Order: sequence, then C-alpha cells, then structure tokens
Amino acid sequence: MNRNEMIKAAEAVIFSSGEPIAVSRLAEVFELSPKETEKLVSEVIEHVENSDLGFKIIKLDDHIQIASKKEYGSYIKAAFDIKRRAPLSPAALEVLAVVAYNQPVTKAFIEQVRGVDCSGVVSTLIEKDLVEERGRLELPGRPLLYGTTKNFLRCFSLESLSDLPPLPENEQRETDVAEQLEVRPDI
Amino acid sequence: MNRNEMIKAAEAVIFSSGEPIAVSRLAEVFELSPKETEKLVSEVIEHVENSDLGFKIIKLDDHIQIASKKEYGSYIKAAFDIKRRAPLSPAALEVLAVVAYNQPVTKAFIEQVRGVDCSGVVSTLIEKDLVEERGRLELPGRPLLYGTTKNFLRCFSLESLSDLPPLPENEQRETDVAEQLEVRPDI
Amino acid sequence: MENVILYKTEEFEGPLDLLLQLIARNKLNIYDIKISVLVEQYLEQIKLMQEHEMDVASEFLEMASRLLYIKTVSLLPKHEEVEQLKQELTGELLEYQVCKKVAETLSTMTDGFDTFVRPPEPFEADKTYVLTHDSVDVYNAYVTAMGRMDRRIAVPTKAFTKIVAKKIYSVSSKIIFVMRNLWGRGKKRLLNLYRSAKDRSELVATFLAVLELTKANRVVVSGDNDEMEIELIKEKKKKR
Repeated sequence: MNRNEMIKAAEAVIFSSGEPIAVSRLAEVFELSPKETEKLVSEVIEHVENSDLGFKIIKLDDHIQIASKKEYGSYIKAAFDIKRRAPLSPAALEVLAVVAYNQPVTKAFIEQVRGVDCSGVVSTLIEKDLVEERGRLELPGRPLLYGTTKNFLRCFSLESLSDLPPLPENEQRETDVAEQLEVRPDI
Repeated sequence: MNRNEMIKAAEAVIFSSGEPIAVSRLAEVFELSPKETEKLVSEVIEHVENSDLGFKIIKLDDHIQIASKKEYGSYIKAAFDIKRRAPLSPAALEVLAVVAYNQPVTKAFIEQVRGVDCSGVVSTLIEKDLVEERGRLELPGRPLLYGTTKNFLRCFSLESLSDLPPLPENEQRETDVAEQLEVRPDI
Repeated sequence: MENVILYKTEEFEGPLDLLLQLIARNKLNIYDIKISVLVEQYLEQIKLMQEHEMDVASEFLEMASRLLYIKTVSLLPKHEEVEQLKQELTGELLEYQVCKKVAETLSTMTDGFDTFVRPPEPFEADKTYVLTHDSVDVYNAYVTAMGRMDRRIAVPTKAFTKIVAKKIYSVSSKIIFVMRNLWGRGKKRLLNLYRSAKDRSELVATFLAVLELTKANRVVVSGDNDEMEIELIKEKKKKR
C-alpha cells in the first residue's frame, strides 16, 4: 500500500470511530512501529488540516479523533434544535401509548403488542425524556421495566396518569392479556 | 459569512449529525432557498471529494451523510474487531426485494408473493436497519406498512429508489398481480 | 433408490421455490403446468423431507393440498375450474420468479457492507421532547396498537373452535379404509371409494391414500375418468 492510501485508510478508521481511538490501535492495524505510527498520525493531521474542512483531527494524549470545528458550533446547535421540533413518528407514538397505559412494562410486552422489534423506538423515547427506566422485573433474565416521565405528562397536557382518556370496554381484556403473557408484574 | 465559511459550516453540521441529515434542514439552518441549498450541497460534496480523504459525502434521497470509503472497509473491521458481516440470506434478499419495489407494503403482501411466513425475516431486516415501519394501512386490522431505509440505499449504493434496477421482463404483470391481490394501497 | 431429488428443505425458500425448481428440472412449461407430474414429484419431495425428520413448514403442506385439489378437479368430467386454478398458480410462480431474480440482482449490488458511518458527535444537546399534543393522541395510538393485538392474541380460543370441531381425516386411516374395501373383491370402481366422503378433508385423505398405495405398489389404478378402477396387487405379482 502506498503512503497516500495508508493515510486515507487511517482517516477512514479514525472517522468511523465514534470515540477517540488509541494510536497504538492504528499501529496494530497498519503493522507499524510506534515511531512510524507517530509519523503516520502527523501526516493524517496535516492532510486533513490542509484540506480546510469544517472538522479537524485532534490528538489527546495517545488518542486521536475527528471533531467538528468549534467555530461552527452555533450551526450544529441550530440543526439539533430543528430536529428536536420534529413530531413523534406514528410508531413512537404507539409505543409511548402502550407504555403509558400499561406501565411499568417490559420491552417484551411492547413487542408482543406491536409484533415488531421496538428497541430503537424505546431508546429514542428515553432520549426525548418521554419514557424512563423503572427498575427490573423479578423474572428470569430480570428484564428492565419502563414507564412514562413527567415530561410526558407535560407534552400531552396531563396533570397525572389518571387523566389519560379511559379505555372502552376492553380494559378488562387488556389486563387478561397482560396476565396471559406473564410479562406484566402486579404492582 | 463568506462562501468558504458556509461550506465548512455545512460540513461541520453534516459531520456532527452522524446520521443522514435532511437537505431541507440545512436550508433552515443557513436560511437558504431549496435551489441555493442544492448548490451549497454540491459544493460541499465537491470540496470533500477534492480533498481526497478516507471518507466521502453520499446522497441518500433528500438526505446527505458522511461515510467511509468502501475500499478501506477491511481496515475499519480490523480496528474495531468487527467480524465479517454475514451476507444477507436469500430469504432476506427476497423480502427486501419485495419491499423495495412495492413499498409501502404489508407483511401479508410479502407473504403472498413468497408463499411463506416472513415475520422473522422482517424483524431481522428492521434490526439491520434495512427496513422500517411506514405507518398503517387503512384497512380492517390496520396492518403495519413497511418500506426501505436510508441505510438500505447506502448499503446498496443507491442515491434514491429510482436508481433500483428495472424489473426483469414481466413488469406489467407484476402490477396486475398486485392489484389483483388488493392488498397494496394506491399511494 | 428411485430418481429422487436430494435437496434439503433449507434449500427451498418455500413451496413456490420448490415448484419452480421442479418445473425447471422437468423442463415444464410454466404457462401450462402438467399438474400430474408436478403433484407426484412435489409429494415425493415432501415425503423425503419428512423421512429426514425435517420440520416441514405448514406452507409446504398447504401447497400439497392445493396441488392435489387441482389434480382432483382435473379428474372430474367437467373441469372448467382447472384452467383458472392453474392460471392462478402460474401467476404466483411468475411473480415469485421475478422476486427471486431481483433478489439476485440486489445481492450483487451490496457494498459488501464495507462502508461505515459514525454515531452523532457527543453533543451536550438537550433532546427533551418539546412539542405538545392532546391526550387523545395517546389514546388513539393505543387503540391502534391494541387493535392489532386483538387479532394477534385475543383470537385463538373462539376462532379455532370451528376448525377444531371439524373432523380431520388422516391419510393412514384412509389407507386402511381403501385396503379393507379391496380385500374381498380385489377390485373396485375408484369413484365408489370417494362416494362415502362427507367433506373435502375426507375426500383429500382418501385421494392421498390411493396415491400412497399406488406408489407403494399395493394397488393399481386403470381406466379413465369415471370408469377408473382400482385393483389390489397380489403379493406374488408385486414387483421386487
């Protein structure tokens, strides 16, 4: 592999790592001595620097990572804020509803109801501070339990969970199903 | 803000986002018209391209994202101990094909075409972020609809769904059968 | 061992896949399927799967009964229905063939999953949801989600009573029935065997029993249409 290719390969590796990556790891990947690795790292830094992009390579002790340049922070923040204003997806709203009416519930319960995997949606709801963890269920595997947050009450104009619109007739069946599935604890 | 600065700020935003970011979001952040934004995006792509780095900017539908270049994949896998990602099974590819060309589709439609149950395969494709939920069909039972993700476009080197290769020979018949089954919504 | 196909079940993506392979192997015309050839080989294959103690998915059995039904109907004096049934099958096979071809094309298009992206920058952003909704939105979403559950879970007990109440006839019981019928006279009109059948399930079981016995060289069926006769093969006549 020629030098240019090695520099680009190193850039790809550093880019793909969400966290700072140890310089020693690069040494292993490219089978280089510590000294040669140092040289490669400085060439990578120089290459990215010269390209004059919106992000740069930073070195922290013996680790290295790519980060956006501080001077563009306000734009990054603006982009995040816009994203925050995006409404919940229908799938997220359904998962939220299942949690709200049955809390505390396990992921297994939500998946049983919806028939599809919901890990991604649950993490998003936690990030948005609409759902939170509520301890574990005392069953084999000790699955995590989830419930809604105070922010959830605020976003849906509720003073308390008892203000949730009552369910028609089949509220009873509801409980039956939960018992049947044996994933919902009696609390 | 001069042009160069704006290009770099956009790069910072795209980099920071990690996941695909909507071009319309960039338009909001930089307060540009759709046309101006398109121009900005193509300048960003060109700038990163000319810098000849280990990663590049890719377009996915109306979103853009930074991704490592394919040719350095083996180094990334080595660095992060990623096992060779198992190729998709024939079943998974078939389900993906049905979803890609007919989206949004219900599980019932996929099963009709393939003649076998596909719940497990659909869940796997959702976990792999190749397929996602797309709301529900307004029919009794309100079945979930599925479509392909942006990650699907990236993994199959497509800029948009219109880049999918044309169907072999009986394309017409395809549509006829779909209508006949009456499970596909007109969208 | 006869000329059977030694595929494993895992090699078929489903009954349609198996049928396509049989059609290709026998160079059959997909637009005009020779149902008798197909039924025979299809059942052979299913039997092979069962012999290898493989879990034969219900879809394979469903297709078997569908093929048998088409064959049964085609044996009837009046069989306008056959063309339509065959056309439906052809349509499904063509559709599935397109699906397979596209899947193949797609498999050549992957980047080998060799490009990588990175997670968002750890940014001290507050991702707390800020929009407000009416509480009815949660209610509606819940009803939608549960609507699906009603079908998925609440259905079983009631919905299955009909199916459970219905008598299912096993092929083996019908083999005994056919043999018993032939034991005395050794020969009988085929239609008479079917006459006592009370429903489709029993008819199919009897039909399958006759096929099984024919294959095992215990009986021979001759003549055509309603003149068909079934005859018991005596021990000494039996081949090898």
